[in-house]
Formats: sequence, structure tokens, C-alpha cells
Amino acid sequence: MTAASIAEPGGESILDTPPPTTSRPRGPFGRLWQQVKQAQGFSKWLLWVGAGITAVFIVLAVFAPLIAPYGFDQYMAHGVRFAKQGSPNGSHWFGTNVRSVDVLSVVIYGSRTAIEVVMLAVVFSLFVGVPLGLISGYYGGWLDRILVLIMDALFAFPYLLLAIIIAFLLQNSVGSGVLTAAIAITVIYVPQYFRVVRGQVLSAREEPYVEAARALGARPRTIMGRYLFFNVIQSVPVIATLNAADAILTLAGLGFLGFGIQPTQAAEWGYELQRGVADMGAGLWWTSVFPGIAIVSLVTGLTLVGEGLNDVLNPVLRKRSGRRVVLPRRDASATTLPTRQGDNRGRGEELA
Amino acid sequence: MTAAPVISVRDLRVWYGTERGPVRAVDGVSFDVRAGETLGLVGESGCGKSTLGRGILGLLPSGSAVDGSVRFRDRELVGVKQSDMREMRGAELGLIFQEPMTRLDPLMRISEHFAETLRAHEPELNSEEIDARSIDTLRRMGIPPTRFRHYPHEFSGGMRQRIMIALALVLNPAFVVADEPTTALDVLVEAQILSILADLKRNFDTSLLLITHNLGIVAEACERVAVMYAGRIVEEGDARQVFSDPSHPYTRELLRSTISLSTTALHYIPGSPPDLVDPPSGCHFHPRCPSAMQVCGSLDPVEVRAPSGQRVSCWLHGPDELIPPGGTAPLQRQELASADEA
Amino acid sequence: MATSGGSLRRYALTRLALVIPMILILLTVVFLLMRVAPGDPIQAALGGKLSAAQLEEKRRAAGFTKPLIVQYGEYLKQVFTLNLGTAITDNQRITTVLKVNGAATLELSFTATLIALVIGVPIGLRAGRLRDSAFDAGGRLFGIITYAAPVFFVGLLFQLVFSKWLNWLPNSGMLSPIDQAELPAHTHLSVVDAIWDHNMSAFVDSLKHLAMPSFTLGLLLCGVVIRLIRTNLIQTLKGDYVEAARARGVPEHKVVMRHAFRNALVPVVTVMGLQAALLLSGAVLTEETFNWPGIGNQLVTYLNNRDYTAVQGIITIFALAVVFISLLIDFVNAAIDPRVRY
Amino acid sequence: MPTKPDDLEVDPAHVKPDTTPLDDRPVVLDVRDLRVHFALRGGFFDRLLGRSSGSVKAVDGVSFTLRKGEVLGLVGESGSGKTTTARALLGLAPITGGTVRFDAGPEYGGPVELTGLREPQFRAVRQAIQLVFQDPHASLNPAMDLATAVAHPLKIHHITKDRVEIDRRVRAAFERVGLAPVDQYLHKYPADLSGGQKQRAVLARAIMLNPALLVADEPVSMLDMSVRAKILQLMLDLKRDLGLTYLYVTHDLATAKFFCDTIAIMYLGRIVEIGPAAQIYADPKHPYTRSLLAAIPEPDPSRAVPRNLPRGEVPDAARPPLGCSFHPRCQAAFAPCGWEARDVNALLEQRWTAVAEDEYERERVVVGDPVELEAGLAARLPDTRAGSGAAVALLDEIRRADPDEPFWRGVRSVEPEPAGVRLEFNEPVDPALRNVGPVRVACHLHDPRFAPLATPLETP
Repeated sequence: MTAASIAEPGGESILDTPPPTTSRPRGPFGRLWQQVKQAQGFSKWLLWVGAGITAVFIVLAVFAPLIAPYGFDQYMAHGVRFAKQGSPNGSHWFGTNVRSVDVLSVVIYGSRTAIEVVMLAVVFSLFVGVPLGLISGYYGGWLDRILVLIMDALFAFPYLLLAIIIAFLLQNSVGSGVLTAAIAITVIYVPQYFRVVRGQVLSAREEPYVEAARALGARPRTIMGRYLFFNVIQSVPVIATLNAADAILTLAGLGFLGFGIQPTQAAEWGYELQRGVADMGAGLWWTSVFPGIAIVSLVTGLTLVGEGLNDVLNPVLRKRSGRRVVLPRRDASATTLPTRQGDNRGRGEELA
Repeated sequence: MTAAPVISVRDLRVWYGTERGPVRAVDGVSFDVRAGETLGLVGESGCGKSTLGRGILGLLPSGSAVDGSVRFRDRELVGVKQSDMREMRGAELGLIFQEPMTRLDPLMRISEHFAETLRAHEPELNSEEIDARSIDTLRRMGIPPTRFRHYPHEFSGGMRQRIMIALALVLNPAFVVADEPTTALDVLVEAQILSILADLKRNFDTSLLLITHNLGIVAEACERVAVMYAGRIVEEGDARQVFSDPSHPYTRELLRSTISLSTTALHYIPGSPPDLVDPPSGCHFHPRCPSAMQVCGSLDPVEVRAPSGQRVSCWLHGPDELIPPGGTAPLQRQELASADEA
Repeated sequence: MATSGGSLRRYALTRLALVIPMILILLTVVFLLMRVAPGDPIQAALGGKLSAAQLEEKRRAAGFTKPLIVQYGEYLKQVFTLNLGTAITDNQRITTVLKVNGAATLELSFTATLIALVIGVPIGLRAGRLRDSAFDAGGRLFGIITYAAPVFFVGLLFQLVFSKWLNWLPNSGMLSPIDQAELPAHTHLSVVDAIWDHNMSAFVDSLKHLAMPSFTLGLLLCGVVIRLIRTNLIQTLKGDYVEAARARGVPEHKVVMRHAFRNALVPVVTVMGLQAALLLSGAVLTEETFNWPGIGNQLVTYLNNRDYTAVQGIITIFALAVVFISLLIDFVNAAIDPRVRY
Repeated sequence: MPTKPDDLEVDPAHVKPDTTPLDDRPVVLDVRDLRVHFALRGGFFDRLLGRSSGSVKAVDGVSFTLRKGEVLGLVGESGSGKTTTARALLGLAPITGGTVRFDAGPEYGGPVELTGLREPQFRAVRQAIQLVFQDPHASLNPAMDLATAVAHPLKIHHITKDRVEIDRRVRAAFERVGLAPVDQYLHKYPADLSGGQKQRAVLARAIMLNPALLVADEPVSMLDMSVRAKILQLMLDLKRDLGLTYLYVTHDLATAKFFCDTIAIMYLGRIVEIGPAAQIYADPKHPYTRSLLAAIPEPDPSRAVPRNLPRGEVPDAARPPLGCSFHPRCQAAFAPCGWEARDVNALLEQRWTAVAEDEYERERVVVGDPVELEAGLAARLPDTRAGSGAAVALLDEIRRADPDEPFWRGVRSVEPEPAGVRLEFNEPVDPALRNVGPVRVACHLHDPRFAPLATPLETP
């Protein structure tokens, strides 16, 4: 509490350069889009390549029935059973697996499952984590302390185990489908949103504009809704995409350990990999390599988007400028007069 | 003036890039600082004074472009190799910063800061010599030797600024840039630091470029003053002379709008400083200048020697032969919207 | 603010006292998770094998008929007396499981962390320092892909290439059966046991078994390490004290290593501590892929057998491990950062 | 020489049309013995053992009155409690003691006692008291355009929901603060404006609810020199036109001199001097006020004079010095000012900063490194060579080297002990504000009981 912060009149921080005269489109989404558009160099590459990969999987997921040659659990067509563990060929490009199901169809339908689960999980955890973080951070006190302890405990807990236990416990009541997986994954991501939002609220709460709102007589609800929310959710797109990537790995992990979605419910890549372990021992690579590549690609795609967004939105990582300045030659400017005839001091003494 | 300049800056330009285009932070600046002299560089925020100070030491963000000339004694600093520049920084050229609270590495003891600095430039020193020299410099800045091995967070803001000054001076540099060294400090501590800076040349024989927005500090601590506006030096000369008889309209208006204990009436300059991405043509001050003439908006002013002795870049002082016919007529301007002013 | 004399010991005591509520909360979470589970643990584990009367007897013996609060008390008592009960399905004491399988997990996690640090730290450092260079782009992509590839998939590929096609490394397990039989279990860490016994062939054998699982898990962590170090280094490189060090002419490698990297370590260590969760989760999957006799592998077995007591015991162990790691991390941070101790 | 543009010049005499003498106007704010103490969040261990880790007395017994149309300047360095005082008036910092009576007249609902108000009740008071912050950029929500931000007080207090009415009022406020042409500014975001423009918008928001009292916390200190006068002028115009009363919080004595009718100088949570601005500037009584005034760098090289500055810095508010908080820095301090054990450390450090390295080493061996001495009226300085009397000799030496050091005026006795030396100090007396002419000063120099002691003092 001593000489910490007093006025900094000449402070070159805020009032450094006069602001541009043109007004930019705003609103939270306008601002986000504005920043995304300004991405440069590698960040831009990350964003667009990631978005491209993700878009491919979204298309696969939405139009799976039209794109996939067979159903996700179809093992025969036209009355003919497919070969068991058949190698890739003209009619089954990715081969067939131990259940005689077409691997290509499983991979395509798998993207549908993955995206369903991840979207549900992200939406659920946003709806739980963000308000909790806002309330906890703004009010503080015992409620905050208890929530923080619980969330920290959940966060520190090995997330896969948590998901397994939740899935395991929900098996009897909810079943072992998409919803169970989504809830299990939600539980492990809520603490992340909570932590991030709460952290942002804690720092935003000290901002003069929040105090100004209080000084105007605004109620806590108004302050949270109008002053904190939009300034706090800036980092949410980044975590949401990175978490979506992470959630796909968790879903696959659940499937791999046998606690995920059962093959009768939907096609799931992790489960396919688990079944592929035995095949791999026999040298039958296609039953596991294709679903594996699908996981890696989708996760990579989402992570690239997340990293790209982080570059663009995170003020810490944002660069002030990327462009190199090239000075125009002096004599190019007609108004610059090279003669400095008035100066008759200093020049002559240039070198001692 | 007989002393040779320690630093001689000629036509220096420093531009750096932003999304909106290059910022002409320093746009053709010339001045000298002589041995043992303190030159005050004064200007409002955003006028490029900090960029100028850093430009001399080669500490600019990547993507900046520099040309012109900075001579330190007989060495040219513009375009010098980074490694050579590094060797000169600290040893020959020092820098004191605005915000002392964050300038010391929080994980290192004060003693380690000194050891690192001295070892970087004088590797032959042993640790007793390093300690002795550091403690001696600190003592001259008013830091007791008992606190030599403390961590930065154990010091107050004023103490940290004293430590920063000691760190800049422990190698006895010939030239030091002090960039708003007291702006973040309380007024009593500011006065303490200013008196330390004023003693510099007595104790260390160091030339100082004191960058500030506060005319009072210049009056207090500097022999000469250079007034900077929108990337250019508009007036430069003996401090007493400039303060008592300012030649450039900007200097005059700035002095009048400064609120001091002797202020009896409020005065201000209309408009606000220009955007350095797209500065006004001709004299950058002409849109705000109460004395603007036709010529001011079209031609860059030429530096002349004012009758009172200071160098000034303003068409009011000529040279008359360069002003086109009719150029001295008063400039007709649109009425400024009142909010454009602030 | 400037309270000097705060000691590491005092900090350690304070921090230790905080462990108790953290453990209690985690234990409560574990207990509630396991008890709100619908269905009957005994029925689930042994149903069909025993008669109804025998099941009822088992139920009473296991204490499932008592009120929940009593069960909770007994559970806490168990944990604090370091007796985690006996598995229902195979009658193994959970503490034995911890000793035998825990050692295998420790061996795997430790080696994997080592690999992640050895690969990740230099890449992250260089990528952060040369931001936006080709190296940075490559390093980031490497980090992203190693993180994006699920451990079990990477494990499968490794098995396919190094075991099936090249036949260099054993497909799975911790030791070949012959060494397994010969090597006495001093520590249950096969590499250490082999050295202890001066058993060269067992040593090589254990390393060969360790290679693929630890690399698989190490690569996963490596992505996290690269990202963390890079981001934090970029941040600290912008620090005011870094610029100040440069202004004193401190050589660039010292600026990076001593100032930027050391300051970046504080958040890196903190987040790495939280990544213990990732490590343990990854370990479960790796163990399953390579049939590594670790505690995660054992957990999956018990889960599949619906053995609630065993699952609860193992989860408790994980929870305690998490608390222990976070404690360790805080001590490391206190050692790095003098400000933490106050 | 061009002539000065007269239209920009404003004679301050014109902006104070209310000719009623200040003392005859109604009291808007009456603050008595205001205290804002923050409990120190001690370590977990302390709380576990039930140890209290004390409190920071950010504001410790502040009293002043503010009459209608008055401008009171609350002046002090950082840590003086001036901002906390301002925030407490709006319920943004907890009032832990004293009374604060706010009475802006019947149109604002009559007198209110602010101490003990709960947050929902305070919200109503905040229609009548408005706050302007130091940093105009940070005090506007970056995600809100100016029109929404300025209109927001109307919505918060449910004044009106009529869009036309809101628009009319917002435009009027924009005009009033000089954000014209209005249409050009209505839908800008804070990031698009210069510092001065933002501060105008903040002022527009502040006057939206027709407040009676405006608390301005360093409203111009982050603005450029050439802009400050403009905003101050605007504030004076608003005061004249809207009948406002100002509490002007600042560290800048120069703007305060111009702007304020009354000045209160704060140091470490207390007012040390308060009175009419003209008196304070013409004849400062408290040594602290004197040093503040002497320390302001004047933009006039011919007037730069060497000054006798107080040493050191503002102490930690969690552990304030005994007696007068300013005594460790004060050149004129004497016996009753509160000399105590902790001052011995400062004495030694001051000594060791001055002497040569070898002497320092020699003396440090005698008494060891200074340890953190607790506040108290007796100090024991260890002597590593017990019984040699080296510590006593050292103290004598220090005293001989600088006999005028105020520290010695506070020492009552120096007693050699077996393992060192024991210093005892005079009983500290807390200085209270007392009338000295037209001003009130808290300093023993102006207390007739002690004043005789203040002249060069005989020490035991």
C-alpha cells in the first residue's frame, strides 16, 4: 500500500497514439470476428487449416447417411455377409473389421458420434461453468471458497478416471449412449470454464469500469450481465475449441477402455481401436489405423483452430504488428528541405 | 559551449509498423548532448520522445526502421551490429525507465542484478570487487548496504528507482537516457530522485538525456531543453532562454497551458496531438497553432536560429526567402468541433 | 509490503496445513461418487456366484448395511490408518496393489515425464525465443500433433512398427517371463531392481519393455510442455525486467535463460503440477495398451469386475497422489520465487 | 508575437457566481471521524491459531465538512487514504467507524447517514453522489458504446424507459460536456476516443442523474498537459451551471490550488492540515505541507532552488509509526513526536549509507545486521562483544557525527546493559487537529504545550 500506483500522466500506455477516427463494428461477436480477420502469418494458417479440417468432419457428421456406403453396424448387404477382417479393396476401401462391418462407414459415422458428444458436452459445461464462475468470482466469500475447493479438487483429479467413474455410474440409469458420454465429459470440463471465467472476473472486478457501475448504483445482476459478461467471455472461444479437441480424446479413451459408447448405440472410434489391438497383433492394421487417423485429424483440426484463436485473442500473445516498415527515401518527399541553413551551431563541432 | 558532444543525433528517423500503417514516431530529429550536460526532451504523450530515447540505444521493437545518424563520441550507432551495440549498452550508454516497480527481476536479489551487469562488461572483476563497487554505487544513491542482498519486492517504488539508477551508473556510462524516471513516483520521492539526477554530473560526469512530459522537471534539472511535437523537435536551446522567451508557438502554448502554483487562469491548446500514422502536412502543429500562416500547412518548416539563440523550426522565424508569395497570410481554418479538442 | 524475514519453513507449515481440507474434500467426492452409485456393489461384484444368504453375509461384513454417515466415517478412518481394505473379487489388499502395481506406474510416469522434459523444454524454449520462425511453426505443429494423437493409437502404431514389423522391442508387459521369475522384487521398479541385483540381462530387458510405453506417454506430455514453455516464455520475454536487462547490455542468452526462462518457470511448474491429472490419465491408457502391470491397468480390471471396494481404494490413492503432487509443486515454486514465501 | 486567443482564456472569477460566503451555505456533507480499516488477510496458519494479523488503517479518523458549491481538495501522496476516503463516501470501501451525514436538500430526499447503510440502500444514495475516476479509459466499459454507457444510469435507477426521453437526455448531456456534434460520438466505443474525450463522456454519465455531489478522483492526472486545463474548465462550468459540489481528490497541489476553495492535506490515513486554499498555500503550517509545496517542480528555471526534502518514503500503513506518522521523515520533529524502537534501524541504515565500506563493516560487526524491531518505547541494541561498550561508543559516534539529527530529541535515556545497550524514548503523543489562525493543523510544533520544547533541545 505504499507508492504503488499513482497517476501516470505521461504514461505511454493508454493515450499513446490518438485512436483511429473510423468506428469499427462491435458487439462481442463483431469484435471477435474483427480480430480473427486480422490474423496474420502462421496464426492465420493455423486458423484456416484447422477450420478446414474441422469443416470436413462436420460435413461428414451431418451427411453421414449420404456419404457412408453402409450403416455403422451393417455387416451384410444384398443378403451377402461382408468378409470378416477383410483387407481394403474396391468395395470396402478401408476394409472390414472383426464384426464384418465396413471400416469406412464406421469412420464416417464415428465423426457424427464424436461431434454430437463434443457439442453436447461443450454446451453443457458452458452453461454450468460460466455462470458459476461469474457468481463465484463476483460475490467471493464462503460460496466462492467452497466452489473453488470443489472445482480445484475436480480439476486436479485424473480426468479420465473421473469420466470413467461417471460413465460407469450412469450406465445403469442413463445407459451407455451419447448422453452418458456427454455428461461424463461435461463433469470434467466444468472446472476449466469455472476457473477461467472466475479468474477473469476477479481481474475485471477490479477494473474501474466495474467500480464505476457500482458507483452508478447498478445491481450485481446488472454488473454481471452488462459489465462483466462480455468482457469475461473473450477467452471462452479459445478454451471451448481446445476443450472440444480434448473431449474427443477423452471420448475415445473411454471407448478404448470399454466404458464409452457401445457399438450397438453408435459408431465410436475409441471402441474400434480397442477391438483393433488384437487385430494389430495379427498384422491387420486397417481396423485400427483408419479410426486412429480420424481421431488425430479431428483433434488436430480443432487444436489448430484453438491455437490460432489464442494467438489472435489472447492479449499476451498478440503481436503489436507484423509488418516491417520500409522508410521512404528522404529526397522523395518534395516538402522536406535538405538545407538547414539556419543552423550554425553544433554542426561544426560534430567531431571532436 | 566548448565541450565536444558525447552524443550527436542527425536527421534520425524511427518508424514502426502497426496494422494501420507505419507510425512516424521520430521523423527527422537532430540534437547534441555534450559531456556532463543534461538535455531535457519534453513533449506530450505520443510525440515520439520515448521512441527517440530507445532508438539511440538500439532498443526498438522488431519491424522498426531507423535511418539517419547517431554518433557516440566517434562511433556511428545506426546500423551497428547487435552484438557491438549490446557491449556498449550499460558500459557506455545507460537507460533509466519510467516504472521502477517492474524493471527488476523479481526472482533475483539486488546483488545478483549488479553482479550480472558488471560481469557482462568487466569479466575480469572478482566477486569482492563487484560487491564493493555495487555497494558503493548504491550508497551514493542512498540505499544502505544492509539491503544489498534483498529481493526487489522488499523495496518501495522510490528505492527501486534508486536501485535502477545505480544499476545504470555502476559501469560509469558516458551517456544516460532517463525516460520519465519520476512519473510513477510521488512528488516527494520525485524530488529526491531529481536531486540525485542533478548530482549525476558532479559525481559521475555523465551526460543525461532526460525525457519528460513535465516542464517543471526540465526547469529543475536541465541546462538545455528540446521540445518535441509529433515526431519532430520544434525548438531547442538553453532552458532559461526557452522558458523565458519561447520561440515556437507550441512551446509557448505548452508553457501557458501547464498548471503550476503560479497559474492564475486556465489556458489550453485547442485540438489534440495528431495521429502519427498520418500526420498533418507541413508543420505538424499548424492545425492547432494560433499563429498559423498559409505556408505552414503546405511546407515543412526549416530549422533556423531564433534571435534569442535557440534553434527553432517555425515559419514565423523564416527564412523569409523560402516562403512562397502570400504564404504569410493567416491560415483560414474550419471551426474546430469542441470535442475534437480533447 | 516489505516484510522481510519471511521464511520458507513458515510457508511450508502453512501450506501443509492447507493439505488437510483438500484431502477431505477429495475423499468426500470419491466417497459420494462411489456411494450414490445406483445398484448394490456386492450384488454387482459377486451376484450369481453366491446364494442370497451368502450375499447378505458379505454385505454385512463389508459394512454396506450401515447408515451412510457411519460408512463415511469408517472410510475416513480407513484412509487415515492407511488401510484401504481388501478387493472383493480377488481378496488382494489394496495397499499391496499400491505397492506392486503402483511401482510399475511410478516407473512408467517418471520415465515418461523425463522424456517429455528432455524433448519438450529445448523445443519450447527455442520456439518461444524465435517466435514465428520456421522452427517455431514446426515445434508448435509437433506439439499439437503429439498431443492430438491418442496414446493408445500411438502405442498401437509403435507396436506395429517396432514389435511386429521390425521385431526390435517386446510387444507388451514389463519384463520377460524368465526375468520376471528370476528378479527379486526389492522395489517393484524393474529397472532399479535389475541394477540392485547387478542383473545385466534383466536390466536390458526391462529397458526394452519400458521404451515404447514411456515414449508413448512422454510424447503426449511433450506437447503440453512445448506449449506451456513457449507461451510463458513469449510472455516473460515481453517483461519490463527483460528490456531492462537488455538495456544494461546483458548478453542475450543470459537474458533468455536467467530472466525470461526462470520467470516463465513459475507458471510452467504450476500448470505442470495440474497436468499430473493428464499424466495419470495417460498412464491408465498406456498401461492398458501395453498391458503394463500398473495401477491403472489394475483399476480397469476391477472396474470391469464391478469391484467397488477395490475401485474406491485405488481412486483414493489417485486422489492422495494428486494432493501430494500439488504440494510438491508449491514447494518448488516457493523455492524459485521469493515472493511466494510471504 | 501573435496575440493570445482570448476566447480560450477563462477568468476564474467568472465561474463562481454564487456570492454567498462559504460559511453561510448549507452543509452538503459532514464527515466526522471517518474510519476505514481493512482487516489484513493473514496467513492460513494465523487464522488457524486464531491469531489476529491486524488491520490496515487506510482512513483513520478523518473529519471535514463540505458546503454547497464548495470545492474541497483532498491532497496527499499514494497511500495517504485520499482515494479510500472518496470511495467510502460511495460505499465502495467499507466505513468502519465515524459518521458521514449527507444532506443535499429536500429534492434529494433529505439527510442520510451513510455509516451503516447496506448495499441496496447505498444504491439510492448513488443517484445524488457521483464518482469520476482517474483513468477515463478504464472507467468506461469497453464493450458499451457511449450512448448506452451515458444512458445506463437512467436505466439502472429506473428513471425512464421512454426511448425518446432517454435519447433527448443523452444528447443534452453530450452537448453539455462538449461532445459535439453529438451524432458523431453517440455510437463510438471508448477505444475510438482520445483521453480527453473519454473523460468528457465520463462526466456526461456522471451528470445524467443530476447529482448534488461529484467526487472526482484525480480526474485530469492521466491527461496531457495541454488537455488538463480543458477538462478542469469543463468541470468548473458544470459546477456553475448545475450547482454541483466537488470533492476533488488529487496528489497535484498545483491543480488543487487553482481548483479548490478548501484544501485538506492527508498523510497516512489522517488529515494533517485543513483550511482555506489561499491560507494553506500562502502560509503552510505543517512540515509535511511545506515539503509538498517545496517539492513541486515549477516550470521556471529561475525559481529552481535547492530544497531540504524529507527523507525516506511513506511508511507501511499496516504498521504506521507511533505518534505523528510523519515524524521519521520530519526535520523539525522533536521529543513528543513518537520516536520509537523502529527508528533505530533507520538511524543505523542512514549512518551506514553515509560512511565508507570499511567503517560499515566494522560497525556492523558490533551490532549485527539490523533486525526487524517491533514498535515500542524501548529498544535493545545488541553488542556482539558483550561488555566491551562498543555499542555505546558507536551510538556516541553517530550522535557526534550529526548532533542535529531529530532522532536524538526523542531519546530519553541510553543505558549500557550486559549484552548491549538499551535506548528509551519519550512518551509519544498523537497530534490532534487544532486551530492555528484560519487553518487547522495536527502538529506539535503548533501546540502551545510542546512548542517550547521545539527549539534546540537539551537531551538527557
